Parts: sequence; structure tokens; C-alpha cells
Amino acid sequence: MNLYEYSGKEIFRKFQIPVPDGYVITSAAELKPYTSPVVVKSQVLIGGRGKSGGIKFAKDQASLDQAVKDLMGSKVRGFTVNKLLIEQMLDIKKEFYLSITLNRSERKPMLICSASGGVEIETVPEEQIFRKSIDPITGYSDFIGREAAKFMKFDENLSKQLRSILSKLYDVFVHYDCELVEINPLVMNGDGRLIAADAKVIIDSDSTYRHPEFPKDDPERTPLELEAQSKGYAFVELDGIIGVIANGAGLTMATLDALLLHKGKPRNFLDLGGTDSTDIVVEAFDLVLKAKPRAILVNIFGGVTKCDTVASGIVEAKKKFGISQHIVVRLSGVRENEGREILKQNGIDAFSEMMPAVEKVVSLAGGA
Amino acid sequence: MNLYEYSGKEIFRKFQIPVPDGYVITSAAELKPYTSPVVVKSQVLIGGRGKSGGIKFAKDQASLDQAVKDLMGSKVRGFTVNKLLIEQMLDIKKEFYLSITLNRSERKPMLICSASGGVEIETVPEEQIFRKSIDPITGYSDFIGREAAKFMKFDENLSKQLRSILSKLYDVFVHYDCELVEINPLVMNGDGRLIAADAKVIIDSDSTYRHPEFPKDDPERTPLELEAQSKGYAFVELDGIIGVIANGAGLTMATLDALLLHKGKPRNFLDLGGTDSTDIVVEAFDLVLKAKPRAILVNIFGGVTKCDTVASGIVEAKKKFGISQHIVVRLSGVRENEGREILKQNGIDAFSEMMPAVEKVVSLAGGA
Amino acid sequence: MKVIVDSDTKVIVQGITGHQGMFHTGEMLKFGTKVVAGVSPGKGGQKVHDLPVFDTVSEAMHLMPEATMISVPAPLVKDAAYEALDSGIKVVYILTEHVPFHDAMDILYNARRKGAVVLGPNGPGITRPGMCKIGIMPNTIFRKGNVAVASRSGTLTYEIVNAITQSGMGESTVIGLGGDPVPGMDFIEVLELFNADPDTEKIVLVGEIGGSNEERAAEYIKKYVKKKVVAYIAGRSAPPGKRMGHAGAIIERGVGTAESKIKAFGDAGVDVAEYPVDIPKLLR
Amino acid sequence: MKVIVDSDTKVIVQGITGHQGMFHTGEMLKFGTKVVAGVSPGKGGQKVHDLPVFDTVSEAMHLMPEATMISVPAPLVKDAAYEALDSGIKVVYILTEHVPFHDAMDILYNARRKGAVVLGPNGPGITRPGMCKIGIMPNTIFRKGNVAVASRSGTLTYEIVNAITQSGMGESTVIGLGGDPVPGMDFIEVLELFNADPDTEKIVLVGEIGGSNEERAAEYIKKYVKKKVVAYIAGRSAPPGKRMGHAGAIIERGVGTAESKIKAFGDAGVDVAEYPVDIPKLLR
Repeated sequence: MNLYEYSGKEIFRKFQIPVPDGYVITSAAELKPYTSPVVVKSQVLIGGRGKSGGIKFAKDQASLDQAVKDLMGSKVRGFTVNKLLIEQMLDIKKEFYLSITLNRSERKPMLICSASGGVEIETVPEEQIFRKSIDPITGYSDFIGREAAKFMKFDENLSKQLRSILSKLYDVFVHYDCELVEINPLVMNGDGRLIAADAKVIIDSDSTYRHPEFPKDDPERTPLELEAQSKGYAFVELDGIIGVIANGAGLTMATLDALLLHKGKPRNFLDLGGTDSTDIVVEAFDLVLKAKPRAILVNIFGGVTKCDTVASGIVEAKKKFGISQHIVVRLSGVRENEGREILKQNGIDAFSEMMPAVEKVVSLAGGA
Repeated sequence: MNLYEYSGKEIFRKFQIPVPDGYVITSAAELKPYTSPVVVKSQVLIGGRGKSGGIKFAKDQASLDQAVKDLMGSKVRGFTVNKLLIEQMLDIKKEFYLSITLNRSERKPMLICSASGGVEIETVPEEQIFRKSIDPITGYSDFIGREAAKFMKFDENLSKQLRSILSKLYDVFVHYDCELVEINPLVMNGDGRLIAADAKVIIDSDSTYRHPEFPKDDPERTPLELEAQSKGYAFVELDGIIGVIANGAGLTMATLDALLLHKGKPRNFLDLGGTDSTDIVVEAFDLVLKAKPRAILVNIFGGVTKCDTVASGIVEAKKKFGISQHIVVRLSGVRENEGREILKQNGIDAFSEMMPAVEKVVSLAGGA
Repeated sequence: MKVIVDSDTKVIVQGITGHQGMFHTGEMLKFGTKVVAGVSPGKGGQKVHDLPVFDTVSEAMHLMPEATMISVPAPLVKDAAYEALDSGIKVVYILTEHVPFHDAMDILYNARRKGAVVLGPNGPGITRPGMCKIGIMPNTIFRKGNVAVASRSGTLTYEIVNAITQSGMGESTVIGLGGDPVPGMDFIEVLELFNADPDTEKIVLVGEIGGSNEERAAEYIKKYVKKKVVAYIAGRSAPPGKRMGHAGAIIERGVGTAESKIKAFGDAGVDVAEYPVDIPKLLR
Repeated sequence: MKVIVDSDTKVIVQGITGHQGMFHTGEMLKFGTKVVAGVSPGKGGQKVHDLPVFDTVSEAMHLMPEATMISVPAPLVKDAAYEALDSGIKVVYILTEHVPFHDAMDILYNARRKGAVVLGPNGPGITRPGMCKIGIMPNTIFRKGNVAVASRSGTLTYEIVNAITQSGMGESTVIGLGGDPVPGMDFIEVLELFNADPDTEKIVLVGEIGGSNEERAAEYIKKYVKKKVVAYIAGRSAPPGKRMGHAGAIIERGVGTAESKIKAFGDAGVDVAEYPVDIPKLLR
């Protein structure tokens, strides 16, 4: 779960990581009178806001009003701006990069720092990036910050500030079950202080129950994806024409892959998961039908999810929604024969192997 | 460092361990008007207050006034009462015992519970005591509380309360660098709630710098011990007649032991430590002289502390304080010859072995 | 050879009174697994499939279990795993999905301290045909043989095991690593076991996009593995940045793409199947 | 045999620019210890006793140190120890006194995870005459020989080692455990090493009141140690409940008294000296 910049900065403030003074508005009416130069930042969950015109500077009341007027309700890289962060303007002397994320290869948190901040870290040359795995049991310890500061050629004053920030940033990473905490840029201000000019916090979506204070707001998802998500499905919209329902993420991915290799274009990814209920199947059809596919492929390897349950669900969905599209079904595994029998009684043939089913649905759906 | 009951309860309150409502007074003037039955508890750092009359109950204004009058300024087992804790009276249905302490054998924290609370845990039969070592890396986890609750034959309601308290008690143990956190008794109140009726918190004396909020108040020490402590010496007053200055806790203990085995009675334990400065030695003499010993034994095995430094310190102290008592010196180890030379020039003979020095000082000090 | 478990391995089930725990305990018993007890706090004294149920793991330890299957709600998994580790359990299989990966990290590193192995979270477990199954793989798809399978996916594992069995071959050991960001074992750790196991002649790795588990496995194979290894990678068609069900299946920053994995395997002499059902062909 | 260290052990000193660090580095060099570098944050580039000083441990690792002496203020010890462990140092000797025991616990358990040994805090270190000294024991009191000494006390160790040397015998290894409540090693761990060391024929344990380290050592000796063991216990005269300098020397609840320790040793056939200087007599 991605947090908005202002939420991330609220967390930082709570953990005493220096951030600029500022406040959030959801309408021009909430704007406070101009007192000193400010930055007006669109709150959208996408990078590159600056380049896309989503950030404006104001040095008087008129330009502040204008900036708010321009930005509120505008679109930044396709995302509508509903909130603005009005922040004291920094006197930026230098920009750095800091983040802590999960290093999946080592299965450990990793600290990443660079003296070249303010740009996407992917574009920074490797030799300018400091990487350090953090032992998840001992956690952050001061020596890690000393190594980072040394790499960044910080003097003792900057090093001390950096180490204090890193220690708290690691606390944030652990406390909020983060996938990523990122400060880019970390700014050295005119007064020599290090300040987090931006805040990116991504909370592990499996941990959100421990952090109910944040709204589950994910604008990177389509409305249909959000609907599916709220119903507990792993569902992704794609731009093809063949609806896909399968069980297990791996098998579902393999199904999409097989379709693609046969020049079939999947309309979606939908993993039924390991539940065993006809309702789940019916609801899955509802979601897939809303995506208006030309044909539907159901690919089940029965285990926890039993084949006869899925078969019953298909029959029920067909009746309920009066599905006109071709449905190609593959059933294998637990209760395969029972499932195939149920479908047969309702005029649906089911394959027992995956590949023939894939070939069939591609031929039925036709070209894109 | 021992905390007073009211300090321990403040910590408990902060960590949401249930404690009775109450407040502390340092004079009768601070007493609030009587509203409901209360307990008046002398705040002294010693157990067995109840039996010694240090705790009184009040069921009306008159008895409350009387209790405060009786207790404030009184002596409980030799300790003067300067503070009283006035606490809501509990409707005690049952008393339990809980503590977390360092198990030195295993070098791990240990949880100790018993359904027989309200008495000294040493008097509870072994089979009624639940002991569980806690892995210091994983810390407290719910299963530990489930095991404890099962041992204590708690129902699910009590078990849940117990587990919540244990989890927080472990947090206190870690957060405050405790040697011991103890709740005795943990009370089951008339309403079924578990409440910490007492609080004993001992903070590792090496960790007090991390907890400056607590005054270093240790009434178990004599005034001279407190003076020595404030100057950084490990110093203990004993009831004999031979002053002792040695270096290293082990060697100092061995010196006392040797005196005792020779029927000599040590007046004190004083460990010079590993510093190498004449001032330290002079100050040590100052402390020992205040204890008015009949003779003084200095036993040094030079290492970090060098023999010549100690010798110079002895000479200086002798001049400064005009010491009339016999001083017997043993010097061995680093700069032993230099040290002996310094003493010789000042008319003091130094032994090179410990046992002859011990024998000499015992004979000089005479019988007790 | 013992590969994590063998036919003597005794197993407890934490969360045995739950729907999943109860069902899969029955399936494991049918498979021949020596399940000796269940643990369900507050349910001590009950029986499930004629097995005793205890309130705590420590009460079950007199039955000498070596392994546990944990099937409790995600928020309770870490405590259950710590309880098992505290009692000296050496194989901790976690069926539960949606376990916070910070919890999975804590479990993994503390298991290592205590010399224990973690399978999962969110994986199908381990199956050794003819010996022992701990987990949820369908009983019927196996045949004892000399092919070892390690997989990051559940149903896809069944698909491939089924294809192997259908083709007339059989399996020595099948291990599901789990699809989460912090699995208890990675391919390299499993390859070490398979490589040392005399009953294993051929190895199948079922990978998916995300992470660099496959790339590192390929390096390892190049250096140390003489046995035949073939692979399948799920997610070739996944658009970058989209989540495909597993948190594991995120492609970010150009690392962990299907292409990168297929190339790495190719460089290590590992044939990569286009379709899951092609695995048996490659194994011949 | 290598007993924690041998003549090849390379050592760094964390806190080498401090008063203690600098002095004892010089003493160790005189003893013949292969000190290869110092570490002092912010002091990188300096030289101490002609040794290079680095800002971080990781910068010193190219010199292949195996051991470190930590001589930094107590509040910084945990970080210094973690830094050494993170870099792969396997012997962590902590000179510093007054280290919070919760920190000592964290250091100890994380060292164990990483296969490292901790000596101290608040102990004199380890000395192997003719091979290596890490710590602060006076150089002059040793002679190479076949008596191994393990002690919970500093100066008392010197007293006893001196007596052994003066008597004409010599020492194979002398280890100071440290006087704190959570030492990195206990008597049993040291006895295992001494028992296995062919260069050690006799063993001296120097204990003190508090804890049950001696009692457990006595049990171990009874079961496993065939070599001659003698002991001394400091604190016979300590009044119960009084602190005698070491946090270790608290007598509480009737456990850990001198009587209990002397009796346990007696039961294990270990002679206990009345006076430190009597140790050589008992060793004959």
C-alpha cells in the first residue's frame, strides 16, 4: 500500500525525521494566507510530478492562489489531484537519496544511499550508490550510518544528522511493516540541516491490518481492479480479449503465458485462490464479464479448490448472467470426474489438459 | 537501582498495565478529601511493609487522616517514610505472583509466575511456581503467556488479561533495562479484572544513564556508601576494624576473605578499580578514614593501576590527612619496585606477597 | 536419505481444529504421514482424526514431533512459529497466506539460529512419495521416482508433478517454497539438498517472475550441480509493475523479468519449458 | 591447538585512539600479539604504534583480522560489537566496564548466531603465553606451561597466575570471563575448550559469589573432565545482599553463596584453595 507524500511526512514527523513545515488542503478554501515562499505539491501516487507540472512554487499570495487553482483537480500523469501539500520552500544546497527496502535475494532489509539525489535512483551510476544489507535481527546500528556517511563523504556534522535520520527511518520501516521507505531528495538546506523534502512509504499489503489508520487508497488500480480487490480477488486488467479464471497465482500466470505464446490475448488475470465455494466462482465470472471479454478460459487444477465446486459455479454463473461468450473449461485434479460430469449435464465440455483448452479458446476468440 | 512502588506504577500506567487509581503525597497537606476506601502505603524500598505496619487502610476521612499522620515520617524496618501512596482499595478475590528477571545461569530473561501470590516467592513451594526462560532475541511471545495461564489454571478471560500484562511487563523489562520487574501481588479484583497491586522495578545500575528521569535514590546504602558511590567507588561498609583498599573486585573480595580467615575484621570493601591516578588513591583514603578503622590494608596487584602511582597516592594521603593508624601495604605487579622505593623513602615498608600483609595488619589492628 | 523429512518424521498440526487444519491433517494421514498430535489453544483435550489435541506445543513434545504444519490466521503465525521453535521443532511448514513479510523475516532468521528449516509461508509444503507429506499437495498426483521438484508456485507445482507422473516418471521430493517475498527456503538451499540426495537424479525448478532467486540458482547450478536440471518460469506475459497475485510476482526496475531468468538458466545449461506440460519431455 | 586464539590470530582494536586502547595496544604488541590495525570513527588515516587507524571495521577487513579488542565507552559498546560481527570478526573481546547487561545479552546472542565468541565485558581478556594476548593482563606474570586458568575476576587472576608462575609452573591459556551478570563465556564453555586442548594438563577456576556458574561447572567437571581441576572462590566474607563492586557479586535468595560453590566443587573432586596463593600447592 502506497502512502501519499503527506502521510509519509506525518509519519516522519512523528518519528522526528526532519520535514519541511507544511499542511494539506483539499480545496482552495483551506488555503492559509501567504507568509513566506512555499511549494505547492500535488498529492498523487506517481513519481516525476515535478517534470509533469504537478509541483509549483509561490513567492506571493497571487502566485500561491494561482498555483492552487491550477493544480487542484488537475491531472498529473493521468491521476486526478484531490489534495495539495503546501510546504515551506527549502533553500536547497544539495540533494541526496536514502531508502530502505526489502532485498529479496538476501531476504534482508537493504539500505541504499547516494550523494546524487533528486533524480530517479535507477539513473544514478552504480559507483555512486551505497548499498548495505541490514541484519533483520540486530536491525539498524550506528556503524551502518557511519559507513554510509563515509561513502557519501559527509563531515561529522552531516554524518550525525544522517545517522539520526537513518536510525529513525529504519524504525519507520519496521514499525509500519514497510516494503519501502524512501527520501528522495534528502536536502541539505541553507542552514546546514538535512531535511526530507519528499517521503515515499509503501506498506506491505499483507500488513495493513496492523495499520488501519491509513486509507486503502490505490489509484494505480482500475475501478474494476479495486472492486475485485475489495472482494478479495487477485485481479489485474490486461488489454486483450480472453477472460481468464484460474486457481493459484503460478498456474494463472502460466495460463496467461500459454495464451500469449499461442497468440491469444488475455483480458485479465484472476486467481480464484484456495477457497472452495461456488459463490467465489460466480463472483469471479461477474468480474470477468464486466471486463467484456470475447471468450472465457477457466483453468483449474483441483486441490484445495475442488473441480466439482468450480463446475457448479460455472453452471450457476451461466444461468445467472446469461453468458453469451464461449466458455472453455479445463478441469484436472481433485474431483475432476465429478466436475466434468456436472458440466456435461449442462452442455459444457471440459478439457482435462491445459494446452488443448488454451488452443481452443484462442481459436474461438479470434484475432484481436 | 530500585524504584519506589509509585515510580514503578507510573511506568506500569504508561505501558497500560492496570494499576489501582492513586496519588503520592509528601505531606499531609497534599491529601485529597476522602471519597472511597483507600490504602495508605509507605514508600520505602524494602519488602514486608504490611507486616511492619507500613500499610494502613482507611474507610473514612478520620481514619485516612490518622493513617497519614501515623505513617508520614515514621520508620518502617529502619527506613524513614517520606512519601505515601494513597490508593483506591481493591476488592481482592485472589492474589498471584508475576516477575521477569535475569536468569544468570542461562544468561536469559526468565518469567516467574505463581497462582500463590501476596507472599514472598521464596516461600512458595516449587511445584506451584511456573518458570520459563525467554529467548532474548525473540522476546516475549503470546505462547509464553498461554503456557503460564495454563499452569495457573486460568480461564480464557483471565488468560487474556494475563497475556496482555505479561507482554507489557516484558516491554518494561527491556525498555527500562531492568534486572527485575515484579508484580506481587497481581490481584483479581471483585469485577474480575487483574490489577497490579504492587510494583517492584529494579533498573540495572549500569543502564541508569539511559533513564535519567529516575532519581538515584538508594536508601539501602549508608551515607558513606552514597558518598563513595557519587565519587565512583565500589564501596561497602562492614562492621569490622580494618580498613581495606585494593584493586579489582575479585582481589578486594579475596582480601576480605583472607582477613576473615585470619580472624581479622574488615571495616569496608573498597575497589580502586582500573584507573591510574594518585588522586583516586588519596580520595580512597579519605573515604576509608571516615569509617575510622584501627588499621588500613592496601593490597595492590599492579596492572592498569600501577604500583608506583598507588605508592605516591599513599604518601600524599598520609601527609594530607596526617594518618595515625597503621598502614600495611602490599605491592605486586606492574612497577612494583618503583612503588616500593617510593614508600621506602617515606618510611613505609611494603610486602610483595598478600598473605604476610594480611597477617601483619591483623596483628597490628588487634582484637575487635 | 533424509531430505528435510523422511518416513520416520513425526508431525504436529498447529491450528488442527480449523477448517483447513482438519481437512489437510486427514489428507496427510491418508498419505501415510506420521501426524502425532494437534495444537489448538483452548481446545486441549479434544480429538481430531483420533489424534490428541493440546493447548500448547510443549505439551505435545513427549510424542517427539520433529515437524509442524502451521495453519492459523496470518496475525497469529509468528507466535505459532516461535512456539514451535521454542519447543525444539526443526521443520516449520507454514500453510497460511498473507503473512506480513516482516514476520516471515523474523521467523526465518530465528529458525536459522535454532537450526530449523522453514517451508512457506503461503506454499504447498513438502511431499516425499512413499515417505511423508507435510502440506496441501493433492495426494493422488504423485508416484515414487527420481525427479525432484522445487517450486515457487502451488497449483503450478501440481500441474507439473501431474505431468511428470502421467508421463511415467515419478518424484523423489517435491518442495513448494511459497510465493511470498520472504520464503523460508530459496532454490539454492533446496538444490543443495537435491544435489546430495542419491535418490534424486533429475531436478525441476518451477520459478516465476520477481526477485533473483532463479538467476542465483542458475549460477549455483553452473558451479555445483551435475544432475540434469530443467525449469519453467511463470509470468512471461506479465506487464511490468503489475501485481499478479503473489507479492513475489512484481517486476520492478528491470530485475527479475522472465527474460532475465530464462537467459540465466540457458547460460547454466538448464532447459526451460515453454509450457508446464513440456517438462516431462525435457526431462527425458 | 587453537583455543579461541593462537599465534596466527590477527587482531584489531576498536577505540585504539583512546587512552586505554592505545596503552594496551602497545602492551599487546610487546607481548607478540599480531595487532594489525585500529578503528576509531573520525580518526581514519592516523597511526597508533605504527598501525593504521580506520574509521570503520569494514575498512580494516582486508588485513584479515579474526579478533577485536573493544575499548570504547559503555554506551557505544553494542554498536562496536555489532560492527565487528557484521564484518565477520569471530572473537570479540570487550574491555569496557559498566556495559548494560541487556546490551551484553544482545551482543552475546547475536555473536552466537554468527559463530563468534565474546570475551567480557569487563574482563581482562585472553592470554596464551608464547602465542597471543588479547586484553589487559600484565605481560610479565606469565610463563608458558600446562595450566589453564579461567576466572571471573581481573586482578585476582593476575594474583593467581603470578603465584603459578612463581611456583615454577606455567600457563597454557588464561581466560578472564568478566565480572558482569552476562559474560560472553561461562565456565562450562571454557572447560570444554580446556578439556579438549592437549597442551592443557591442569585447570584452575577462579570463581566468585553470585550466580550458579561454579555450581554448574562442578556438575560438568564431574561428568566430563578427567584433568585435574582446582578452584578459588572470592567473597566468602561478603554479607548477603551487599554489592561488592561487581554486579556479579550479589548474593540473593540463598543461591550462589560461597558455601554452595565450595560444596559443589568438593562434590566434584575439585580442591578449593583458602587463599589465592595456595593454588600452586593444590596443583601439585
